[in-house]
Amino acid sequence: MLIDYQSMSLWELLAFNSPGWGGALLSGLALSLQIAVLGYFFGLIIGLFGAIGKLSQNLLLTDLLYCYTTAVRAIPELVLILLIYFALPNVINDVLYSFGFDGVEINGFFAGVLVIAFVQGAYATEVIRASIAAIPKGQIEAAHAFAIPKYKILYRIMIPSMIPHALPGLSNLWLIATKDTALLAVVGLTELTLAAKQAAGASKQQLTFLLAAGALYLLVSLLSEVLFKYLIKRTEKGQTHGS
Amino acid sequence: ETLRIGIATEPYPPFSVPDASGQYTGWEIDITKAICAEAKLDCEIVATAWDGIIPALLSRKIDVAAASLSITEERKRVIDFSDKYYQTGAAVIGPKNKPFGSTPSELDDKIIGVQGASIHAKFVKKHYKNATIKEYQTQDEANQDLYSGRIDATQADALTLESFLASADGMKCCELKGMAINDEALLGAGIGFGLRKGNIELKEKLNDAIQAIRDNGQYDTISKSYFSFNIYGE
Amino acid sequence: MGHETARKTRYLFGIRWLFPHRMILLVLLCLLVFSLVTKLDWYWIAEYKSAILSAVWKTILLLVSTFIVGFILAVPIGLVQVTGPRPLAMVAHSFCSIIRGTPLLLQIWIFYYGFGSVFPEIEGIRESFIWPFLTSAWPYAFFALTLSVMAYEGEVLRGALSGVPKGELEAAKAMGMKPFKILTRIWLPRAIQRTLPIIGGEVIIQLKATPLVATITIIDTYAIFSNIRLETYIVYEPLLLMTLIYLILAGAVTLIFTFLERQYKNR
Amino acid sequence: MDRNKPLKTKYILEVSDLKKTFNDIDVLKGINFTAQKGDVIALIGGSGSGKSTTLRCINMLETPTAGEIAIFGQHIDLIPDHANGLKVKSKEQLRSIRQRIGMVFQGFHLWSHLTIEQNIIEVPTQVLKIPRDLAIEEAHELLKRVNLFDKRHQYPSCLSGGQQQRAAIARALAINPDLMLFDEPTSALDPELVSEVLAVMKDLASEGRSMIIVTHEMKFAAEVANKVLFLNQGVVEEAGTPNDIFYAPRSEKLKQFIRSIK
Amino acid sequence: MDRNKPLKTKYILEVSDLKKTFNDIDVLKGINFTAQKGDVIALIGGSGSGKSTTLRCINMLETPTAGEIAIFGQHIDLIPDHANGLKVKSKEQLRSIRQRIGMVFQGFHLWSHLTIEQNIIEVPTQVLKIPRDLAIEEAHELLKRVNLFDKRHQYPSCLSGGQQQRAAIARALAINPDLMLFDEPTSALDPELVSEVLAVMKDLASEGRSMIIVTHEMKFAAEVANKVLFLNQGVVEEAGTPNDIFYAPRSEKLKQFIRSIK
Ligand SMILES: Nc1ncnc2c1ncn2[C@@H]1O[C@H](COP(=O)(O)OP(=O)(O)OP(=O)(O)O)[C@@H](O)[C@H]1O
Ligand SMILES: Nc1ncnc2c1ncn2[C@@H]1O[C@H](COP(=O)(O)OP(=O)(O)OP(=O)(O)O)[C@@H](O)[C@H]1O
Ligand SMILES: [Mg+2]
Ligand SMILES: [Mg+2]
Repeated sequence: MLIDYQSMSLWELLAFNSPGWGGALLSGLALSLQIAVLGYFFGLIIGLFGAIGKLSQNLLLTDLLYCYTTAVRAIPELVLILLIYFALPNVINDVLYSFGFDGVEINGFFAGVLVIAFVQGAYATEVIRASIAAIPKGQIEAAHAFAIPKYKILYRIMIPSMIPHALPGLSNLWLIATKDTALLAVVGLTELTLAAKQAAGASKQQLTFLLAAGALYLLVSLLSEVLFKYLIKRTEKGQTHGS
Repeated sequence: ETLRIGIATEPYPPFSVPDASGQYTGWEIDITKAICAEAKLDCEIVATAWDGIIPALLSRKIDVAAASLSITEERKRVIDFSDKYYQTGAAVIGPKNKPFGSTPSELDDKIIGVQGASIHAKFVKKHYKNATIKEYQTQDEANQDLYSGRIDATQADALTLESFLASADGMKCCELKGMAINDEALLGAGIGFGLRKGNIELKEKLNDAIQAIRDNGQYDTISKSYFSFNIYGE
Repeated sequence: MGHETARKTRYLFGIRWLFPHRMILLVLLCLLVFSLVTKLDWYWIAEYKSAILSAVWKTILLLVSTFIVGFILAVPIGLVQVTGPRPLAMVAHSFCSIIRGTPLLLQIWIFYYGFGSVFPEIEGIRESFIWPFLTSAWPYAFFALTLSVMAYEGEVLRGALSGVPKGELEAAKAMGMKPFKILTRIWLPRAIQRTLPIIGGEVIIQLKATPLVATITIIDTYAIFSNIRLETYIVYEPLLLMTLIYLILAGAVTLIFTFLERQYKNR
Repeated sequence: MDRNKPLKTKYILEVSDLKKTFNDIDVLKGINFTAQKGDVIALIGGSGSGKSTTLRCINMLETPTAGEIAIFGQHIDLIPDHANGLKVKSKEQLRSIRQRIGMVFQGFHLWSHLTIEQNIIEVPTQVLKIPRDLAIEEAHELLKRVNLFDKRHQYPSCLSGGQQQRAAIARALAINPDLMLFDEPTSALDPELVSEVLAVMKDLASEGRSMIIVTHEMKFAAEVANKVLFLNQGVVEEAGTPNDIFYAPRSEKLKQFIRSIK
Repeated sequence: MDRNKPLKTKYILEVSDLKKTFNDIDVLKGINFTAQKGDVIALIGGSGSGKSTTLRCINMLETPTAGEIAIFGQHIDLIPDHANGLKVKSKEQLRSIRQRIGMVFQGFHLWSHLTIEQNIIEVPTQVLKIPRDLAIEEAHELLKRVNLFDKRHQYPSCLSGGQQQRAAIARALAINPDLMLFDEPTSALDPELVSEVLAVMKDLASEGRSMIIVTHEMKFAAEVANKVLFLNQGVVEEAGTPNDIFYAPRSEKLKQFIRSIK
């Protein structure tokens, strides 16, 4: 029989134990954050190498990266996740079956991280590329002139002096990552947005749960903002003039 | 071998409603379980967002979709359906202070809200030619706008509308204007289980089981605790 | 000698599209398109053609109008955060935090269903001339999307404005330029030039935010294809066509910004 | 342009007791000097002695920590500011004064999003409201004078160091200033150009414009300046005619400085 | 450090027929010269004559459009590159050569995210693998030598022009180079410091290090260099000892240049 939510008070609705939805919302948030953190992290790595590749002289590489960033940023995330989670294994499995092998399954969590990393990587490529381009050219030339190896120029000169330029853009991306996790509902993961939708739909208390989810998102982004501010402060030394 | 039954994660009371611990309850869940038992199938319920149900079915992640899918000719190009296991009529509701009925001529100059991509959307476009149509993603949103006065009427599944009319908002603003005319081609042949094409054996099993629980009274027993009327329709 | 070869090579490969690897990529692309077109099921296009076109038009309209208006309004928001005064900077900053910190979907719903449901309660409003305006969804969508551009671009502009070399601003100050002139002639052009690639990316992010308006009854590109999928249960074909449309839109945005970047390439 | 309006005082620039502190380090410890119309003053002194800072304080790019400055007979009022110690009272006045001051920075600071020609006509057209055609015409004159005419459509990043410096000089000249502040205007120039720039400056001086020049070129200072200030550790250690300073230094510091040059 | 390994040739640097074109403008039109061990070569010439570009081509910061360069007896092979004309064949070789070349840029180009001390120890610790303590010790020596010891924990943006230039010189010296490339190492220095830097350079020369110096200071060139090259419009117009160049110029251009200096 169905639970009667109409007679429950606000605190009962938001209680941690079922039938209250508070716990469900929080575990949804935890799932969202896990996927967002992993996706964001791998996205940054892709972005860093993507940016370097894009600034390189290799035409094939820059062309491929151009396609990657344009396409992945343009394609709606839902399409990507449907393709990676449903269509891709289908194609692989068809091949495997025809050779008499067993099929493979892509785990929903894994697919989620993959999609977020893939998408974030494309955005991060652009952000980092622009930030590298903003470093005074002379400073990189000086590094070359002193025979600092390329990878060291990267992490000793370019990354430290690029980070202050890149951080605002990267903090935007992090916020996008946390919200993009909402897509993972499609693969059956109950992340925050879906949990809120379910609570709202089941209890018919739309506003309560939308605001609750909104508050949780806001909390996350306020906390991340504090973190990013701290990072910006720490990395900005020497970049601006004196006082 | 277990049979994976896909249901939608989005709540659709009273057919399928999740609770905070991730358990699903509702009429459709109960009926599905009864049918599985009747057909001696070992069923496992798998919840997926609406967007993922058909892809999951086609990519073998689930075997049966039990998510209130309306049977239409167009959809039969892509998947197979079992026989219907319920069917509800379409109704029209509107504000209490505006007197009109549910015939096409009476709705001609009105703003009508419907759920987009539903059979009702098609129906409304076909029959209420001179009305202004607004499409919503969910019926709840259409109801909300009816309450706000942004639209004059909404047509949907009688059942859904009934529960809205019973709610506090619904009682305050609106009333039933009448049932929609019957258009089998559009309003469909009821709700059935979705199956991958060519899965004849499973389809037969499900059809037999539906018939069986209707015959042995289980169907009515379950339905009585949810509905005051005959949910199977005609 | 080497000089001559260099000139010759440049001449030979003058038409950049004709690099060998690009030819191969193009051929692969054509093969892919061909196989998709022939193998998959496209019968539904005829039925939905006009609906798709009008939906795409709505997407473009929403994107362009909200981005332009939002960006113009983002300038003061970014600026006060760099120059002060303190209280205004704090207001601008909190605005950015709140808008960026909550899902756009939620904002749209709060405006449309939240505020929207308050308006009908106002006495006499149903008879007034703004009622048709208030009952349509466009103003709410435009408002919500514009706010979002303001917040995100305000943040981007804040970073860009503070990154302009101080010496160049001092040079302008030292010659008695008025603050507004410095802003419009030196500071802003310099800042935008530096961040063009980032802004290009932001336009594409905004493009992908537009589908959320479907939840308040505006049938945009994304919504029309969702509808098609739900009505026909065909999964991949509508998604592919939609992807193609978004690719074309994003490609156009990228092209425009690449062009702009070229114009401002010097540094 | 009210260059020929009689001044209330005979000084075009009066600096008294100018102090500037950066993060608790006293960079200027009380600078005093005056300039009359037509004066060409050379500021010399060791690296880090505060020459650039003095110049920047004159047109308020750095707000002094204490002291008084009057330009063109107008006293620039400073009022307390709870954050930074002092701030300028009337921005309007400051702006109108700045429009008559041409400055050449040690780091050039050309606007990198504008071509050389655009850099030069920017202030004349946007601030002084000179018609564009006229401004371009004048810019071409100036560009020819500093020998950069054929680079006029280049962006600053494509120019050699000396070319950038000359462009910066042309930009400062374009506003037809009454007072010019030069921070090492010849540091990136070769001797040939130095003498050209010198000629330009002599011209300017003969037109009655006043100049403050920070320079390391003693020959240059001796030739163009009628007054030399020797800065040392934030104070004017010695001031006088070029002859006095270079051939009859009194203080030990200056003697040592002069010795090291020769 | 293989400074004392015998070279295959007696030249530490050979530049032949060096050409460089920027956007179809021929900036270098065929530069030829050689440097032996211990040579101090002064590059003089008008602004825009290609001095900086020559220097930058030597350690391949600009890839030449054509020509041959050999450093420390090793020929730097260039191979065609479909985009830019030419590119360096062996990056490994280039890097090992660059480790022995100290460069001071016209714009200093200190790394702005590092303090002065960090700027100086960066290459010794990261490239030459000198232990950090040792590198810091050496850095302090150098900082004292250029009189910047008390600024060692400042960031470049807080330094005056001359201080930045001295920091850049210290950074170049820190790698203990065999060949030094100086692009106007004294442009932002006052005469006092110029003579200090001059002393440092003479020291370096006496240690057997070779130097190429772009300079505008004729006195400086005359004193420190044993060979002077006069560049004009992308070619070496005249080369010789300082005496030849300054007191017995042959070409018309050089005569005019010398005249303008005096
Ligand atoms: N923004 C700043 N923050 C902290 N210290 C500063 C700042 N600007 C200048 N200084 C310090 O003030 C002192 C004087 O600097 P200034 O630039 O006036 O010297 P200068 O006489 O122009 O020297 P140079 O001939 O080398 O250009 C220096 O020691 C410098 O380190
Ligand atoms: N990146 C570039 N793009 C286009 N032209 C350039 C570039 N770099 C230098 N040039 C041009 O090449 C010529 C030589 O420049 P270079 O910097 O070598 O001169 P220089 O002899 O060092 O002059 P200075 O003494 O003024 O520094 C100049 O006319 C300059 O405009
Ligand atoms: Mg200075
Ligand atoms: Mg140069």
